[in-house]
Amino acid sequence: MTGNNVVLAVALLVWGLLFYYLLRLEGRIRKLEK
Amino acid sequence: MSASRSARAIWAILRKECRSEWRTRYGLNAALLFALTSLTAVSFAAGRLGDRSDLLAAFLWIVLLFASLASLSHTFVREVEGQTLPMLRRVASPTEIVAGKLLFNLLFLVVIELLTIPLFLLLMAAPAPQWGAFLGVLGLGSLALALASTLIGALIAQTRGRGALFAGVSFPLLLPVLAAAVNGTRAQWQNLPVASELRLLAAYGAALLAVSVLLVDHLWEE
Amino acid sequence: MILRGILLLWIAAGIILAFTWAPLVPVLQETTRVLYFHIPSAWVTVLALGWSMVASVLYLYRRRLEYDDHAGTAAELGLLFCIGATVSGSLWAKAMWGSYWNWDPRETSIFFLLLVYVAYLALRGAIDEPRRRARLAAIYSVAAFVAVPFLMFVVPRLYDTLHPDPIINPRGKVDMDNRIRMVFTGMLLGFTGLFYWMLNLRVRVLRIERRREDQGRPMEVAGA
Amino acid sequence: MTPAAPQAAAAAAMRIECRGVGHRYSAGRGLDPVSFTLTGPGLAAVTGPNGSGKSTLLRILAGLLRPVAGDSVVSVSGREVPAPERRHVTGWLAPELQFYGEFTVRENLDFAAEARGLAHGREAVLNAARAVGLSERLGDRAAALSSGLRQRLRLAFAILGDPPVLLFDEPGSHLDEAARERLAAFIQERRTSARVLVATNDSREWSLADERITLGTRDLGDPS
Repeated sequence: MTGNNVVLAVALLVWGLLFYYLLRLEGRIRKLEK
Repeated sequence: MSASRSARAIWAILRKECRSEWRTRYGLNAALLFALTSLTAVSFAAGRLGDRSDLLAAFLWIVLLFASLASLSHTFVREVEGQTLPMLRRVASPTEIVAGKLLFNLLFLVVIELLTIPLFLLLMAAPAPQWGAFLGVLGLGSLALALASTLIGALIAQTRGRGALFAGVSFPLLLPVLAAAVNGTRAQWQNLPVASELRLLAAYGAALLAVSVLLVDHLWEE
Repeated sequence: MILRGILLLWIAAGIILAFTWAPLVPVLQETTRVLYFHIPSAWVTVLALGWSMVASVLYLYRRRLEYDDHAGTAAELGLLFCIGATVSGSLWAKAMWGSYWNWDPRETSIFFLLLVYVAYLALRGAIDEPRRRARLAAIYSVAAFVAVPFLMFVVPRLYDTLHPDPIINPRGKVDMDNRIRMVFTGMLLGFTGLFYWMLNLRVRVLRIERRREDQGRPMEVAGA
Repeated sequence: MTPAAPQAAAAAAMRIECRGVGHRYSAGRGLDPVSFTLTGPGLAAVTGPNGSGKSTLLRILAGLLRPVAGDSVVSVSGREVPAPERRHVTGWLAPELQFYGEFTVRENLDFAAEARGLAHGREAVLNAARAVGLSERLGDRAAALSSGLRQRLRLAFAILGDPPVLLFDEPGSHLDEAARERLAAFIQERRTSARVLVATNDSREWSLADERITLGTRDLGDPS
């Protein structure tokens, strides 16, 4: 089962990073829109 | 804008295209060169494929595809490079222009086929085709090929690099024609019915024609 | 902001459940996991293509560059998800059938969509003038719209008859019990939400770029 | 479809109107919104600094370009002619007008007459050639023409079939003195029965205009 957990962890990490990147991108866009 | 006037305009454009092609001979040479080189390469590589009708069908249509990809966009590229498009747009409507050029591309394709197919059957030692089914698939396939190439040719003629993109951009639209035509040509050599392929080619051709009629007016608006 | 928070938790939960809670499809064993990512990205690929085509028709009709932004962005995102679907599909095929590619109808139709995306984006890339690019890309998009049904449903079947493969094809109808179905639908929704969020961000960027470009030449342009 | 009604009555019902017609190319060039109305036959001059959109305006009136803003109306013998149909009632001359180099002057003009479905096409071609002094050059290849002769070919093409509206974009360019006088005489004669619009910065050409439309400046108005 450990194999699965590794893939699970990686998947969550990737999703977290992507989410964070998009959030920051949106922040910068909001600033530019003013 | 009476229909008879449109027919005359389309006829005038077709004759103009043929005369331009006859005078410059650019397209015909390119297409024949491509057809013959790919034919030789294929027959050299694959040798005599007497019984392998699926390979025969695939190679036949690849040779035709190459020949048309080399030249079917030229009828529009020539207008853009010669900057004669404004003049053409002043004498004919977009529908008439595309119709005239479609008929020219079709005629052009038939001329290439008349020259390369006998040679292909000979070089590849292909079994005698069932002429009815064979010509049916060839005809409808060529029609769909000409329809897609003409519409995409009009688009890419207006891009940077003109014809360079023609093969890649037109391929997704040519794929259904290729698949159905290859399948039909194979089936007729295996004495199988080609009705479903013919229906498919006809349906796809009709769909392309319908969409072209809707879209041609937007081709040139500047 | 709440919506984004929900999206974050929603997909995170989906991932966790996919790996821990949802049972395996008997025949597929561990490979079921990849379906939770492969099929949603395939779904978004099709959704994005439809969105791009609808936006293209709207551009031809209303001539507002806003619609072209949607058409172009949806295609760019669609390509991303399409690559994801193709790669995850072929990894899954490797695990199941031992080969990365064997023209299974579902694989080929997603791959043909990839061809459409690449061709569409190549055409966009080769035209500089925004209005001309929007117009020509829209025309291509509508023409491709006619080819897509043939590419998705007809051509793959032809490939089957052309190359009838001996490999058994177990993935006929996946019989999902409700737990799998729940996580699966959840992921589908999550991916769709992610697609629209990324689409929204990119479209807003394009709008800002155009506004800055026009700042130099203020001109009330009806509808642009 | 040149108006069948007697020349005077048809001419009287002629009108060209622009309501906030504007266009913006991405490179910044374009036409700032302009509004004006011209009725009946006459000679109007369109002037303005380079890049003020003279050519763009004429292309919009000729039905070749769909403007981003505003709309234009061209009506002949009381009937409004939509943009796609304008080619039948307008003669358009512009520097970018090119012809098929591999064809002779006659072949180019014959093709134009035939494609437009002009009644007595051959005759119309001969009249147009005579009017611009190209009668002896009918057998020459278009590619071999000097810039002056090419300009005459453009002129012959524009006046083919006697359209009721003439849109001339810098008609005098490349012409020698004799050809220029022939052009001026032609315009003087046609202005009484046709609506002529000449875009030019050559004072000789706009000085005898009834109306003058100045582009590129905010204040528009008829010459007082």
